[in-house]
Amino acid sequence: MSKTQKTGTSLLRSLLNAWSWLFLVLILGFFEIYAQLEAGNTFLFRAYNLQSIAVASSQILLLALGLTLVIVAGHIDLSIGFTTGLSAVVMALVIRAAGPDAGLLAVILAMLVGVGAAIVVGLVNGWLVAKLDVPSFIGTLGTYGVARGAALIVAGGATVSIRSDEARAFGNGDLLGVPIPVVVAIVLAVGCHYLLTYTKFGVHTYALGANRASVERAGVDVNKLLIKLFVISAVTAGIGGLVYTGRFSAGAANAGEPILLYAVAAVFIGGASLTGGQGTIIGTVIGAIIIAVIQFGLVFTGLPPYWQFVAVGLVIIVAVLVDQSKSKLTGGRV
Amino acid sequence: MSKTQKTGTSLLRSLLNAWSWLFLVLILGFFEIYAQLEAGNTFLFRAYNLQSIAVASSQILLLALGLTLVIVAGHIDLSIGFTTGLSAVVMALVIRAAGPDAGLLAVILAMLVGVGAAIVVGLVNGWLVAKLDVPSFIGTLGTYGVARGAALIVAGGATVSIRSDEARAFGNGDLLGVPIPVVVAIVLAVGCHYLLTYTKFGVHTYALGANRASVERAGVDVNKLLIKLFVISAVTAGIGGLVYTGRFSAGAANAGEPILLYAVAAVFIGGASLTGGQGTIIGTVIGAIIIAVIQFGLVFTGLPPYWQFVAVGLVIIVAVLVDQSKSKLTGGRV
Amino acid sequence: MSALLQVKGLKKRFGGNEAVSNVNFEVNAGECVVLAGDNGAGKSTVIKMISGVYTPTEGEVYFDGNLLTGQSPEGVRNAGIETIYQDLSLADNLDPGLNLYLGREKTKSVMGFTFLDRAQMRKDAAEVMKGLGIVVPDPSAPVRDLSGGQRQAIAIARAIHWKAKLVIMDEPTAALGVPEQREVMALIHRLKEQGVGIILISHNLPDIFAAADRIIVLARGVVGGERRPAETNDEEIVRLMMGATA
Amino acid sequence: MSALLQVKGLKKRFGGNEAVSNVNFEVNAGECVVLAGDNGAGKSTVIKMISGVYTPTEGEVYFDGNLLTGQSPEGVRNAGIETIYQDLSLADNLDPGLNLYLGREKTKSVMGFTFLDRAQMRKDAAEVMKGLGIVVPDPSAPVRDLSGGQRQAIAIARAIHWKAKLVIMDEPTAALGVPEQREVMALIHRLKEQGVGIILISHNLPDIFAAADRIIVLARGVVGGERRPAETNDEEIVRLMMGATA
Amino acid sequence: EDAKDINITLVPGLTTDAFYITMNRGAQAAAQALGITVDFQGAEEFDPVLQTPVLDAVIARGPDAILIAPTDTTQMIEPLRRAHDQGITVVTVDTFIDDGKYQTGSGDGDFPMSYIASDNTGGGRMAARYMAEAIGGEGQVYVSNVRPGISTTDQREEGFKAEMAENYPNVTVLETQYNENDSSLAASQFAAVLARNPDVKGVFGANLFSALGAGNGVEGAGKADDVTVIAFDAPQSIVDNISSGLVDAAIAQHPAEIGYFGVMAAYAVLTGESVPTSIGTGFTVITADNVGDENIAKFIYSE
Ligand SMILES: Nc1ncnc2c1ncn2[C@@H]1O[C@H](COP(=O)(O)OP(=O)(O)OP(=O)(O)O)[C@@H](O)[C@H]1O
Ligand SMILES: Nc1ncnc2c1ncn2[C@@H]1O[C@H](COP(=O)(O)OP(=O)(O)OP(=O)(O)O)[C@@H](O)[C@H]1O
Ligand SMILES: O[C@@H]1[C@@H](O)[C@H](O)OC[C@H]1O
Ligand SMILES: [Mg+2]
Ligand SMILES: [Mg+2]
Repeated sequence: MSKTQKTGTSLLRSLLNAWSWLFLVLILGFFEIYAQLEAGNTFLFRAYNLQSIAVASSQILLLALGLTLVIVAGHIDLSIGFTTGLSAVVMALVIRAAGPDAGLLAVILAMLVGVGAAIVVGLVNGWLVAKLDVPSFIGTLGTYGVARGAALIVAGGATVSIRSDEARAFGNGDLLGVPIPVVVAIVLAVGCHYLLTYTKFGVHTYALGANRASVERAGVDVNKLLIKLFVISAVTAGIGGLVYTGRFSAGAANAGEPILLYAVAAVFIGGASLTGGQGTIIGTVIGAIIIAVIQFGLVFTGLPPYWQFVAVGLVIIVAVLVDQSKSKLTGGRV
Repeated sequence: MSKTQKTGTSLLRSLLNAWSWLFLVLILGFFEIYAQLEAGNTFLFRAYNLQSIAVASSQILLLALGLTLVIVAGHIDLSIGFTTGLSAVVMALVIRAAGPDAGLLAVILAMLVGVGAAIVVGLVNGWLVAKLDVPSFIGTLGTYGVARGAALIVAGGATVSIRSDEARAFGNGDLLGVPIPVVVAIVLAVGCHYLLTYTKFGVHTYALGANRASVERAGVDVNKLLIKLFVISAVTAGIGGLVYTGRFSAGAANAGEPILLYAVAAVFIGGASLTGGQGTIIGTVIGAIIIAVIQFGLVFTGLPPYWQFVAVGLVIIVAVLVDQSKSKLTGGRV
Repeated sequence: MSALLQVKGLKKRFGGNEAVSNVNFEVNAGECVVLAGDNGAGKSTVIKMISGVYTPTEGEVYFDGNLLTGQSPEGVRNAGIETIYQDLSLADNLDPGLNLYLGREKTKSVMGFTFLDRAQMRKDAAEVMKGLGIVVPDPSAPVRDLSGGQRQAIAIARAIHWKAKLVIMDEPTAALGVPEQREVMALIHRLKEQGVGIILISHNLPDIFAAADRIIVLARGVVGGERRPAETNDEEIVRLMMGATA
Repeated sequence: MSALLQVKGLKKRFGGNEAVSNVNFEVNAGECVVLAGDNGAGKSTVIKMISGVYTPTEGEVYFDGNLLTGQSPEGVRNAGIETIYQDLSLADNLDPGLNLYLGREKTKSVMGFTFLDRAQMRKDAAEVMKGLGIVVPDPSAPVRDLSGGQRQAIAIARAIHWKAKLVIMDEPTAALGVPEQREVMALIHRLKEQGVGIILISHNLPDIFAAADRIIVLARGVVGGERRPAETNDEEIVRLMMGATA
Repeated sequence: EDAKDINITLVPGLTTDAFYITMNRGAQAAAQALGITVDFQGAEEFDPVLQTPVLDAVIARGPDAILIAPTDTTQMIEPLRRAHDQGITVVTVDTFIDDGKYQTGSGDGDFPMSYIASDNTGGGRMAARYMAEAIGGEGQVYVSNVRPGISTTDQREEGFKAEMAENYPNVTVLETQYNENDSSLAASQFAAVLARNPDVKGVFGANLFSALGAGNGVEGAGKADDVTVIAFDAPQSIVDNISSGLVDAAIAQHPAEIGYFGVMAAYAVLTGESVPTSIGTGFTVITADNVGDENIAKFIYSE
């Protein structure tokens, strides 16, 4: 099980470490060449394409960011898919309750309540794993069911549609040409990177993933640490729900569930491991972008859908192989 | 991360160890009392109910059995959902190719070819993880996509329906009142239990999950071991596909995919851990039965569907808590 | 004046096995008490009950006059007790600097934001380890890549780096080279001079005699005898370890 | 007659750090060669290149006249070399019996089916460990629950239980109690008498002098000197460890 | 514009469903007839989060028209508006956005040119009528559905329940059971419903896997003669189950027609002709009695 492990160090170091960059550049190059030769147009140099890919990766990323921290700590959070849904539905309900003329304030309030609902799920997860010693896989699978049921029950069905220009602007507007969901994801990514790389909290998270005894005996309150981790995971997923409601003018109980697997994949493509103790936010960001690029790119090339499944599978494997071969080269493992 | 760990010892010991039995008995008792008091009928003492639950658990189990071995070894196999689908579709195609009068022999041949297709996926998984050092999460996520695409491409769509009395008997017949899918699952469970508990292969699997260096340095060919593990996982999943095609007279590419999460949950409810080195077949069997019983029982009690999601979540958590509290009592952990 | 540490009637049962039964002893400030005993005698179990890793089945520990039992390892460490565990308890994926400061990391402030000061911690680690005679080739490599002795040196560095009132050392020199072993012995003397209490676990008879103010011998979970080094000799200690009655 | 083991020009680089540079030595049947050296000198790295755990950056190892380099740990073990690793390399979740027999488990046949003979392996383990002076309270408990010394005894038991031609011991007594250390020293003598070659790594000078036919001192990855015990003394060995030129 | 340069992309609700695969066949037939190309690109599940990025990429390819089965009435408005804004003709098939009334000058989702479908609510109603007749107008029935949140299957359930409530007061519709597209779970759910309500008379399987599972559950209970199973959609496996008596009837949509008319409508728009804003394609009820009929058999979906 001993693999070259990645722990957060400086931004530069992380960047250099992540050869996945190289892979990303390679596939981008491939699609660009394809576009030029086959279709006589461009893949990369169109704001629309870049924006679409960026928005798609940001939706994956919002689930993957907090999850990265949890996975680095040696745990997993399966509940985030439906936490996203719960927060999306709650936000939509509050906006609806505020009536059709609800202004910006109501939307902000709705967002706070939405994230609040997510935080509750995170607290429960943390409490189960920290205090009751429930393995995180099972504990968060349990809250997955509970959050799903809760979202459907409060929504009184699957979706709650809203009409709010403010919410819509939040999901579809842009800031200097950068779509707001992307701005949100960037801000959160920077925050999570800061947490994981530059704070005590981050070091403790890495140590927890490597050897629980090491942090516990060093005098860290591991229970508190675990609860924080699951709350962060729930918060980024919950913010994903807010973005969802804004983008689609509807809160859906299923909002995050279909992308859960992509989020987990992004974290692992980014260098994390099942056993914990490794993984970086930069890696996860690249992982999410790789996934979004290939999904977009394969449709763009017009590959038939079933072949796309095959191609996505292959690209995921190759992405990791590229990363592996680099560890081999640098002698990280012998 | 140090939890009380379970490793295969004798059957009796495993049985005693698994307090999940107790929980299973408790929920069965609950549903029976409910049936008697509320509905004035019986839950447990109707062959049909038991058969239905048994068949549902066996379908989960067929994916969970091989997966247990992989998880004990500290890995994961996400591809099994679509391996099930691939094998189901391939079996259906061979039967269809054999024509409407295809007899038992053709069906047996079809099953062999179906499992053969699954074995190919298992070999690829093993090769990726063992030889190319691809983390199993990513490697099997990749083959998940490939197997899915392959199943859809060979099926030329989502499902391949067949008309074969022999295949149908395999999926729906019974042996002395025991449904054949259940017989198949029992035979495979006994086989996997034997492998994991009574053979060198099983010991090496546990050791691999605890500390790769321990088996490697003890002179075990870990690559071969890994390949075997992934092939076994693919084979039990593939047999799940055969059962599916038999039961529904159709091979569906997504036959196993919705069950994957339940299969993984069964393994973890049964006492396995993300970090490897623990878990038992008995535990997994109980885990699968618990899941099937609550799915059946909640419908039986007439709980509204959204509340069922909540209840399933809660029961999964409690199942593990019961198991935890027992480890606490016996002082396994301090 | 009451003792710095008082251990009263400690007992620990693991399943059916009573690893430690009714252990009592005291440690005074500036004193080095050696816990000696054969493998499996219960030494590590005793010190883990002091440091908060295990909850005793029975008995209490008092430190500075206050009840310590029931505290988490965090509480014990904050009370002023540092421990070098036999298994080192390092975070294998972190570098020596972060391991040294684990739980008490150094930070610096940049534009109002607080950042870990990795460089400083690394430098400090290199320095403390140099004091023990150890040079680590790449101070930014995770400690997983270090040699057995280098790893042990980090665990030692971590315990002595803080102004503790009591330092517990579970076989601290087991993996150390000859010069490093000497450094640790010298270190123990320096700590004693500063009034720090020490509990040392060791299987090395010369070291035991060199460091101890008192030797407490555990045999199969019970205190087989307590001796001052001047009053005893190798043979008697070994006999006590083997369970001869005091 | 050529040597049992020939180590030729071994070199190992980890990233930018050359942990071992051009190490050469031989071990004859019935001979105990001690690898001495300060922490981080490269001792463990050398023996891992022999046992197949690391592939050397340069150099070869010959055993019984055949090239050993390139073999997996499996191949090396099958060739007749047993190794006690410094980190013990135990499977923490298995009992002592299974660890003792790991890779070579005992089986019995019941009605045509082959079953692991757990009971027998447990019994054997208890016996071999008793020979080392160690009694384990619950022989069916995973080795995770054992004391440091008990764990080390299992690693030793595993290496000496098989009829090896060469036994490599990386600090085998570091966690052992006094009587157990003596047992291991006696064991080394018995093995030598049986014609087994031994490579011993140790930081304990008395043990080194008691066991060694030849002492090879490594300093910062290179052989600093080679001495017969009779020709040298503690001081010189320590000086060589510190990198004084031979 | 030259016909062979016209490019239309069909974006189904999901790519792995017989219904949409058959729709694509119809679309390809139209493409061949017109000498244009029709691409098929979609997501793996019926879900707006997954459909949106596919749609975005399709837009990037710059087809002349997009034929889409939007996976949500409100949620797909924004993504589709992006296509519209780029001058791409949008036609919805099978499902619609907003209220489904296009080109009226009102509503956010007014911009698609046409909606071609058999209405799912209507199909649900039809299933209810057939069910009610089959069970003699009274008794307990339930809907076996995939999961909440799929608009098509939700609408079928809605139509089914509405029809029963309005016209068959003696039929009780029990709680819906969600099976996640897992036939095995659907079968076990039937068993559980039967254990609770021994008199259950019928199951409406809202899609292929729901119906397959219900049929299997009924077979296991030996209730093939007492319990009516109605399936929505008619892939071969359902038709086989009708022949063997496990399923009593299937409400077949006409996906090939939808695909065919969809392409025709888009082509018409692109070539400057006018099209109706809504084209209804019908349903065919397939039963054991008519399954052998050639005119009926053509409505069996390709798999
Ligand atoms: N977590 C545990 N669970 C069960 N038994 C344990 C556990 N920890 C220790 N033991 C048992 O308790 C006894 C005392 O162990 P302890 O580690 O205290 O010994 P020790 O005196 O430190 O020995 P050593 O010198 O070998 O380190 C041993 O027999 C050991 O097997
Ligand atoms: N896997 C590795 N990756 C990188 N550096 C390593 C690795 N293993 C060892 N080293 C470095 O190589 C050098 C030699 O290590 P080695 O373990 O061989 O020392 P040693 O002589 O056995 O020391 P000790 O007596 O402390 O066990 C050390 O500086 C160590 O940090
Ligand atoms: O008919 C389709 C149904 O079978 C699928 O499950 O969901 C989408 C529908 O349009
Ligand atoms: Mg100890
Ligand atoms: Mg060493």
